[in-house]
Amino acid sequence: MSEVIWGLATSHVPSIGAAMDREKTADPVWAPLFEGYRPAREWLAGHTPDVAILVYNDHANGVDLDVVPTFALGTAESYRVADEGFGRRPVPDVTGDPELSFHLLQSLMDEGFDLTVFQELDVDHGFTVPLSVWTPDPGEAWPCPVIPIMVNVIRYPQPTAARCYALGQALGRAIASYDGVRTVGILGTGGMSHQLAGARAGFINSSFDHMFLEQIARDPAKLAALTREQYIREAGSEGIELIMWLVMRGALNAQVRTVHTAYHVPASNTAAGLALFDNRPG
Amino acid sequence: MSEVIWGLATSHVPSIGAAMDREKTADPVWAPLFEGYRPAREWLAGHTPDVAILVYNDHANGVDLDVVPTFALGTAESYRVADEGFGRRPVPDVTGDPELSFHLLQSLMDEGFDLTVFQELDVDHGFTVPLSVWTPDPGEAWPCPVIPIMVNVIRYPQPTAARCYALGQALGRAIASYDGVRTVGILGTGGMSHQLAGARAGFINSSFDHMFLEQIARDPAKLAALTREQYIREAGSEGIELIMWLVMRGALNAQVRTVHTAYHVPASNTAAGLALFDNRPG
Amino acid sequence: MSSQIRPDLPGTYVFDGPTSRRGHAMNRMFMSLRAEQARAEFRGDEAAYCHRFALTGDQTGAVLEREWQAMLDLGGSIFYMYKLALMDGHSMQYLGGVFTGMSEAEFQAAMLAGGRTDV
Amino acid sequence: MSSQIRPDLPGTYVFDGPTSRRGHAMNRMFMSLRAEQARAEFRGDEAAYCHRFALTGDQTGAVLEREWQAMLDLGGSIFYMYKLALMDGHSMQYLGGVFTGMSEAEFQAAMLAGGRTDV
Ligand SMILES: [Fe+3]
Ligand SMILES: [Fe+3]
Repeated sequence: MSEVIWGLATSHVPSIGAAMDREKTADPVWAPLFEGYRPAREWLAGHTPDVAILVYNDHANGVDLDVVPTFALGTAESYRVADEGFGRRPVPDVTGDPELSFHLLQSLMDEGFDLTVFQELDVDHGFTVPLSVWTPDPGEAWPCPVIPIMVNVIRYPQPTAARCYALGQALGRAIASYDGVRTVGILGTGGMSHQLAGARAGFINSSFDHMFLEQIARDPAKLAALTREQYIREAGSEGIELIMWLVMRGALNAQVRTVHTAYHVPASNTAAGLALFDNRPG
Repeated sequence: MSEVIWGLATSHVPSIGAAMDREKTADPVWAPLFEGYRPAREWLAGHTPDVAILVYNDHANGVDLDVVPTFALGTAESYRVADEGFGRRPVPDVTGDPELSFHLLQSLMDEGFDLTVFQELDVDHGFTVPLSVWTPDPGEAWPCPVIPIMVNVIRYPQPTAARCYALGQALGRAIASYDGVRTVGILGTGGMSHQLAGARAGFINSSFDHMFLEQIARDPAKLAALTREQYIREAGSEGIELIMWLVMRGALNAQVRTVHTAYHVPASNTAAGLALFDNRPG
Repeated sequence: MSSQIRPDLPGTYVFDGPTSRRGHAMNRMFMSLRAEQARAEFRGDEAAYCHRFALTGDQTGAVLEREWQAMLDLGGSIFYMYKLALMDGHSMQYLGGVFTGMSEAEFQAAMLAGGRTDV
Repeated sequence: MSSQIRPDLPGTYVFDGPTSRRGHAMNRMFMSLRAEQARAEFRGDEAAYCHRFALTGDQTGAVLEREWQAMLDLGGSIFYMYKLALMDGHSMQYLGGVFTGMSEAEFQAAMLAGGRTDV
């Protein structure tokens, strides 16, 4: 019996990582964002799990463009930080937990999720920026092993929000049936509203974002019922990344305690959101 | 409205392809196998569909070993014949049908199948040998475009037989809702009983094979209820490939007319089976 | 013909199957620019490099002229195109400006003011 | 510890996650042998080639000595191992003989007689 103790949702904008790597977090344009992270980071520093699962998408760095998995699971002992073209971020490589990966694979396959397995994988900013949001100064190593779950959010048709939420619920059951660790943290990444290309580039919909930040805690099934088209219209062509928050949320209990939320525009071309949930009963 | 007019199940043993490529089909060890194919080939030659869908697995030729998709769909305009290490088979490359691929992708994703998309793919003997079983002398081109659906049957845990059958049923619905072609043929490949490695290498279970050949027509749901362990025990560690026949069968009607079946031991280390179903009503 | 229900939203690119197919060679070329050696070869002879990746004439022209909007229209994915932009020293804000008819500074100012909320 | 219900069948190798992990470097090496250039390099210095792919000492020994059973035990997948066998001019029937303690001719005869139905 392993227990998910927390869920963390956060945007994964590359420039957030760059601001940290270049020590610009106190600059006026960045300070409000990092101020907003502070309460979550403090709480998380006191609640390090035995292992974490991070739901993210690759941005044409770890996976070739000729193959696009809908849902993929890493089963490696470690994951290298990708060189996205201009050197890798100065952060540690990621230690995995193959035993738990194999358990999740078996459970999720038995529940009818058609996972792609990565026995090797380089992880890009979609993965490392959320780790940095969680742990700004990892030193030699991240606080615990982390297992990647990759979701296709770039190529249409993405998995539906409902399918993502269902994957999260199955993930919660799979974790609950595992005896190898005690405590688990889950990260759902991406979003909030943003669009990078086309005449609507720079689109931000803060009322949708605030609705989402509130309902992801209270009524995730409502968000799971939105169509791809609704996500793209309301949150922008890249805002559909928010479906990854639903994988995280599905793995938590129906009732969660919100530890902290933050919202900031802009981080680069994006609205950046954060939501931290305590999943422990009582 | 497109219609699946036939389903063909066949083993994909590489040596069957080699026997054809080297013109040994009349040799005493091979003649009975190819005699068994003859009625199916004759019927198929008179029933060429507008497009075919071929369910198969790759054998470490088209896909790198660090990534293992459970279910993958090709969306390319053409698929090259893979060089498996000693030159490619002397058969034509495969023309695809991207429009139908995109339609299948959308439909199957909407039904909750988590497909991996291949925008480029080389196909190995698992793909070309069944094409040769269907069409021994293709000349410059195969009789129609063919779309690959790839299934992981090599790395445990494979998709369950039930999941494969459900995929086939969804595939049938997706084809029925497509207006771009009139007639479709479906091939399910692999099997029958065989095991390549370990002290049980050479294992053949002809009573299981005959049961399977009979029930795939009459009661596929019964075969879909068998566990991975049952397939591996009863049909050998590679005989679990038979789950791919269930994808084909799921796309057909509940009632099908059996045109021809054949069974032969050995083709190399394998029992070779063939079953051809006419899916047209009445 | 097919039941594709791809959203059709003004000013919004949805990177679907047909788009991915159309832009495949060009996106593959962008992807290759992750390696310094490839960037050096590209810089040495951009047209020859595009030819090696089998880009169409239109795509090659758009790349050589840095017509970012045309690259989108010819099947480019922003995540792949960004690798070329990075190589040129451009930011995503610069590209945002190009797509929206603003200067980089204007686009940045619009973002700092809360983003483009009215599009 | 985990709920893995991987079948445990005598004389049968199930290529599951832990096996794949154990054999990854060796299977990657086998996979590389699809290219003639790689085969030539392998032939030139097999031990060095194995070292380049980071095989363990046991795996390297099994490969150099063509101990096929040991390769299986060390995480080899038959589909990858077969690429080495092909290179050596061996058939799947030869390997079947090795795994079952028969000569290639004996194994072939057993298959021609309807396969091994009693195992
Ligand atoms: Fe992203
Ligand atoms: Fe096979």
